[in-house]
Amino acid sequence: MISLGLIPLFPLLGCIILGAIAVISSGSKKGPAEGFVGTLAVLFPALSFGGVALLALNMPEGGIRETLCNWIDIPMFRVDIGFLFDGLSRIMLLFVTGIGSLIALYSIGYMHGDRGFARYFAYINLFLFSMIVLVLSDNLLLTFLGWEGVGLCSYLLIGFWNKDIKNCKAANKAFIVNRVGDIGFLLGMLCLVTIGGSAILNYDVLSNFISMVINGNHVELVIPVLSVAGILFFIGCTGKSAQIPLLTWLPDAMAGPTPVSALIHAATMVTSGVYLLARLGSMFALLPVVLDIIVIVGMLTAFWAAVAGLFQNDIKKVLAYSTISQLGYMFMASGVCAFDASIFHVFTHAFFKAALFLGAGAVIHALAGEQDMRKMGGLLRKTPITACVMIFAFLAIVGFPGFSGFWSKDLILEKIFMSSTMGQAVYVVGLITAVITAVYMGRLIILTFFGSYRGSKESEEHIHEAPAVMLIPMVILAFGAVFAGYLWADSIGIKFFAESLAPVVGAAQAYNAPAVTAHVNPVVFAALGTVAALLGMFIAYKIYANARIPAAKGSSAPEGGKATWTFLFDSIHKYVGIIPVNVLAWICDVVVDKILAATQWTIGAIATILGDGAATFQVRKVRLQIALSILGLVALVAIVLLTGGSF
Amino acid sequence: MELQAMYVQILALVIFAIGLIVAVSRRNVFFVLMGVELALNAVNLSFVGFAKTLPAEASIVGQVVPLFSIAVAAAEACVGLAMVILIFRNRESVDADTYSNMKG
Amino acid sequence: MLLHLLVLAPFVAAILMVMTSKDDSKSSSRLAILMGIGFTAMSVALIAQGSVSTEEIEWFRIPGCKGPVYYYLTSHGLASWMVLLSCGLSLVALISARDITCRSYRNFAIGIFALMGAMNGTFLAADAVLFFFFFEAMVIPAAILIAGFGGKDRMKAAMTFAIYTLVGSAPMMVALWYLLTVADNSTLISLAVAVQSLPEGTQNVLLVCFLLAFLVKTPIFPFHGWQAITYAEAPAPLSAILTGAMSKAGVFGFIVWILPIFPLSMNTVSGLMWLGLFTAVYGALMALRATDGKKLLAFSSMGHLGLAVAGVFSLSEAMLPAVLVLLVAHGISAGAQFFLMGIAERMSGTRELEKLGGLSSTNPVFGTLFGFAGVMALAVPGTAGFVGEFSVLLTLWDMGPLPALVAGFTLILSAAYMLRFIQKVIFGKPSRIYNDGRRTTLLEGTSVGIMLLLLLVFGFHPAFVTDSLVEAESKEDPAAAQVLNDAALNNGEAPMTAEEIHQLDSTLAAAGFKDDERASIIAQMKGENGSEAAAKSENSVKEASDAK
Amino acid sequence: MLALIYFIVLAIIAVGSAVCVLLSRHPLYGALSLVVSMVSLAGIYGLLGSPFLGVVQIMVYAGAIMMLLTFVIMVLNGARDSHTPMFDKVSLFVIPAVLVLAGLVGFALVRSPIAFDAATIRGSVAITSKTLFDVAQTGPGYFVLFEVLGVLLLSAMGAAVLLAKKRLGSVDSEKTEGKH
Repeated sequence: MISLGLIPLFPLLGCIILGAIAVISSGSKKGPAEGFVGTLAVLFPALSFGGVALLALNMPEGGIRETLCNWIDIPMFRVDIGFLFDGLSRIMLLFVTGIGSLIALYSIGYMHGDRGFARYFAYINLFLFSMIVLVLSDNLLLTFLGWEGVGLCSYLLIGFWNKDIKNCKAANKAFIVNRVGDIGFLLGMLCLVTIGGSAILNYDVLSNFISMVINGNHVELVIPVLSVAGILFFIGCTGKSAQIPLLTWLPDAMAGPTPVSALIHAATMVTSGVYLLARLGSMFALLPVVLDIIVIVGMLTAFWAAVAGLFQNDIKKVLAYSTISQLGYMFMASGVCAFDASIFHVFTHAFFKAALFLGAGAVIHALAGEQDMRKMGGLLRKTPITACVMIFAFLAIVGFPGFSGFWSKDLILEKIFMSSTMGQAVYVVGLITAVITAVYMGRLIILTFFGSYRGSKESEEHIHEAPAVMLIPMVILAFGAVFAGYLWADSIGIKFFAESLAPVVGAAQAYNAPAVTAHVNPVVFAALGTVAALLGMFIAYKIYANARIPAAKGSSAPEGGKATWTFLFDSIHKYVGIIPVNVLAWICDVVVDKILAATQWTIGAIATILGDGAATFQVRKVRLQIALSILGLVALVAIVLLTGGSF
Repeated sequence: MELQAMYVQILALVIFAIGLIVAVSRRNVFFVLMGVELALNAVNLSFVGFAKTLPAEASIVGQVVPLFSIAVAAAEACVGLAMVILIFRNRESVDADTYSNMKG
Repeated sequence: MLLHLLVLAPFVAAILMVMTSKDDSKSSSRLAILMGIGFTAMSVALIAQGSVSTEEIEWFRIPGCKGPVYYYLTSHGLASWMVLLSCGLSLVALISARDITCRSYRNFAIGIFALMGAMNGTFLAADAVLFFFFFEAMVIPAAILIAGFGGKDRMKAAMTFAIYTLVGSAPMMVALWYLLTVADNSTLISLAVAVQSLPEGTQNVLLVCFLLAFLVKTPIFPFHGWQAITYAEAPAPLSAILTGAMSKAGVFGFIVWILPIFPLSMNTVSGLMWLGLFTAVYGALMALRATDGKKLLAFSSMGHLGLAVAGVFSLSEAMLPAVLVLLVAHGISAGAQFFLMGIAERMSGTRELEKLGGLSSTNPVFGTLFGFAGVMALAVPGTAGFVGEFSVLLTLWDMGPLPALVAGFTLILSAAYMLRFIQKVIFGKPSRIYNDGRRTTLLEGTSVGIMLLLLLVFGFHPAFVTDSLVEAESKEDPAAAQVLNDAALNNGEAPMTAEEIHQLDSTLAAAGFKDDERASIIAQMKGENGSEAAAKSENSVKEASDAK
Repeated sequence: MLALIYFIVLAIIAVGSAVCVLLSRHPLYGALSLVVSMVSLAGIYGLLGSPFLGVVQIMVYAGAIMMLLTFVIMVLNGARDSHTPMFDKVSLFVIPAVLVLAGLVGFALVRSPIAFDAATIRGSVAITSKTLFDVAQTGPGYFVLFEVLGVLLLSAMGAAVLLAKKRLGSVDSEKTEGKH
């Protein structure tokens, strides 16, 4: 059995080695050998994946717990660095390291010839380290380390091409918006600490505590504090997982290299919010108000982002909004306490969204950096493998029967419908969103791969299929996109996935299980889902297959009413966050500081005037000075004598 | 009539006053220095006079301090005269009022 | 012995530097760096040594006071870490000044050593007058260095700095003198006893006088007028020392002198805490608008120290380790940032953010160091800054959610300005021609790298820092240490320790639960515990309820 | 009674020669009057029972310092300033001011009860030097102070040489050295 500590250690080692290579080679003209760097870059995540796979096969029922050492030990607060490998972290780790390794492989092709080749892989390894720590840790504080760590890597990778200030700004935005959420996480932890001391940050202790509270019928006593903590944690999740209201950073994050978008901003990092909800499931299960908020936020996000996805021209932006929308589904599932379903969707989503992004990356690569879909078209013949991968992934995301998305999405919708409160209404919105999903994804596929090429003639010459090193990961992911769903094919009775998660989230789900089990045949849900997908695809075909695409002019950003919708939350942020802060800063800088400076100046001026006044007495005659001081002495002696020394 | 401690102090006071007047009102720099010496002498006298009003052991202190004060006066005179020489070389004058190139 | 060496030997070193050649900056720099390494090693040894004191040597008597002034040094966890900061940052300053102040390195080194001696004296003094002496003495070499080696406005900056800080501590001198006429001598305990016997009005006046000195030194709003211009105009290595070590003297004063001497009313405490928080927000907002790189860093330091002061006046149990870690982390990271900004200024000849940019592409090593220093200043978990800020937030949470919320807000703002800073300096296209001949030297890079590495080490194992405090506590109170150990032992096996149950109990009580309800909840926990801790906790809970 | 008569005579000489200093035109005359004043003060020291102090007074003050002064006056030909008035506007209010000061202090002095103590120690050479150099007797003693004084005199001499060096020879340095 290998130590749990080794799993995050591999990517960390990789990061250090690659970082050293990057720094050392920065002076040289040529840069390090790409083959060597690429091998190292893939080796460490792959080792880590191997370790996880080994552990996953031999995992005992209760999971593996391992405390490495003490981290923080001060009065009132003591936290250890410890790892917890159970059903939940097993699944998360498997696909994090697996997809991470695949995308590292893909990046070798994608980043070929870039000046920051080694630096890029150092960041990727650092990201994997943080992500592994996030999911493997056994307490909230260590999770927070990974949580901020992945945010940091996201920042570094979005701003990877830092010569362009626009990328830096997007990176800054991502980090700051995430910071807002992180503060929520932080305060949530503090809130928990007030209830049960620092030990409660440990997941096991927390769930023990919750079960104690339930057994002792003291639920209503702790609910006020726990609700506050729950809401704070949820704010943290909205930041990391790009939910309303902290979602504006994700579309901008597409400024980074495409493999990064696939790995961080689709498959792994953005799903850590869902992971956290599932991890704290036992706590959230007690808090109906918070759960309702989560459902509503998830629903609104899913719907809003799906509509926004319709308006985008940039291929990566479409995928970004689609990610937000899918994350909305996952939150809806969490909100009805169907944590296993939400994690299942995280799992399948990781495959098909990564495949979509990698496909988009291959397209962009083929078109030498062009991202505007209005300038694409007809690529099916030029890049057939990429097109096949993307079409498979497309079928998965829209929930075409048999593909992975079908299983997970329908599962979520079913669970939502089953939940007692306002389940039906949410279900309807979810279904409508599914239709819209099919429409915008259909639009993406049609604009990109069908019709005729709309770019310039000379660029058409250079279109080529991606190299094998990029294609292999894509194909593997496409397989995943097709077959990953069969781990929990409810309708045909495979429940492997649910069973492996049950030890972790089972209790929470049981606590909040719907009181009335509606007797609806699962096949009905499947049928409705299929209809929604087909309807969406049909609409997309009708609208876009034969429509004349307006020629691309200027930027790929949407305009007019579409822009209002797309940038709705940007403008809300602007008015709620940025402008007030700037006004405050202006007041501090221009008003308060100037007042202080004026006060300071006034006091200084008074002192100067007094000093000048005194200085006029100082004539350039030494004897006169002495004479004056004798006079002063006389006066002093006289005063002392006259007052009898009592002065 | 016996010698009173008061008389010594009054003598010291008178000499001190004269020394001060010499130091401040005369303009010749040598007189200034001499005035200072005079005043210092007066202070020494006052020390000894007061020392004699104290009982046994304590009285010796007042007689030792003037020794130091004399030694310091010697150092002062030494440096002061050197400065007078230096300034005289530049100014060709012993009038203290002409020595006024201090900033202020 | 070590204490005497750390306080007095820097002055000897300064005198030694006087004797070196004025023109041969190379050999004098070697000597200076060698001595700097020696002092740093000594300060590390001091931390390893734990709490020690020297003998009380009678120094002089102030007329009108009962007791003599002692030359009396003592070190404890907080002080010895501050000494490490002062020595370490001085060393790095001596290293990086080699290429900045080539005019007269010797004089610079003399000033730095004198400053270092005075700072060490401030942190180690156990006698109030001695403390005050060094506290004032710090200003003089610093002001002279600013006036001699600063930027364009150096005279103004030096004057502002000297006048502001000296005037700020003048009331403290008067108050101290008054206290000495009442107290037996000038050690901490007798001062505290003396204050107890005074009428309340007098106490308050004295408190204000003492506070003023430390508020100016830290600086806390509204006494920060000297800070931005001083940090901006001072040579970068000096700015690093000023912010990394000297400004800590203010916070140090709050902890070591104000808290033990004065019986603070609740209003004062919370007022000071809010003042600290306001400073934190204010500094962050000012940093958001700053256009000068060093001013930005100055305001950022002000914000962090405001947070530290707020932490101090939360008076929570965890206050001391929290603030200590925060101070150490801030000292190292702000110091590193100032050094790097100095290098940037050297390469570009400007501090204006708008005129900088693109340094990471022209000078990747510098860019990497700068970027990481910036990121570490953001208190990303895993760095010492995170441990510090998180634990300070924890202490603030004790005072209620609102202070913690405000502190959280400053963390967001700090991300905003720090990222903007990083972006403006190292990212983008190179906006000007950089003087490549003056890029980062190996020694500089290594020393800054070591500082960043230390931040990481302390971030993952803050016990290096906090243990120095624990040891001191356990020495004082063996019983408490016993309880602590028990708690630590139980923590491994049982989900909740006695301490935590006790805390839970008080929380529940605060939430308005009835006694029997509380008892039943706690009974639940004990059922889970099933260890000795349970019995202990029962006792403690009983005691607590009895006390009520 | 006899002591009083001696005292009055010596005091008259001291005050009279001090007034001579004030009124003499040429600095050389002033210096000589000053020597007279100092010698008579030395006599008063002897009268008061501090013979050692009196001897030192004569040796150092009247002997060394005043010699030095006289020497410098003669070297610089200090008589050249015959055109500067003896008194001027400043004197006009300094003299009354000092007189008033003396009056005030004298007034305070007269009212204070001081008297000679019968048991005072006679400041003979033996006792004074014992006080000065016996470390064991009175705590730290004056020994360190005495040594510091030696350093002070040495440095004063150095400073004087440095200051006066340039054109004139070192006129003044030899004398002070002897005192150490």
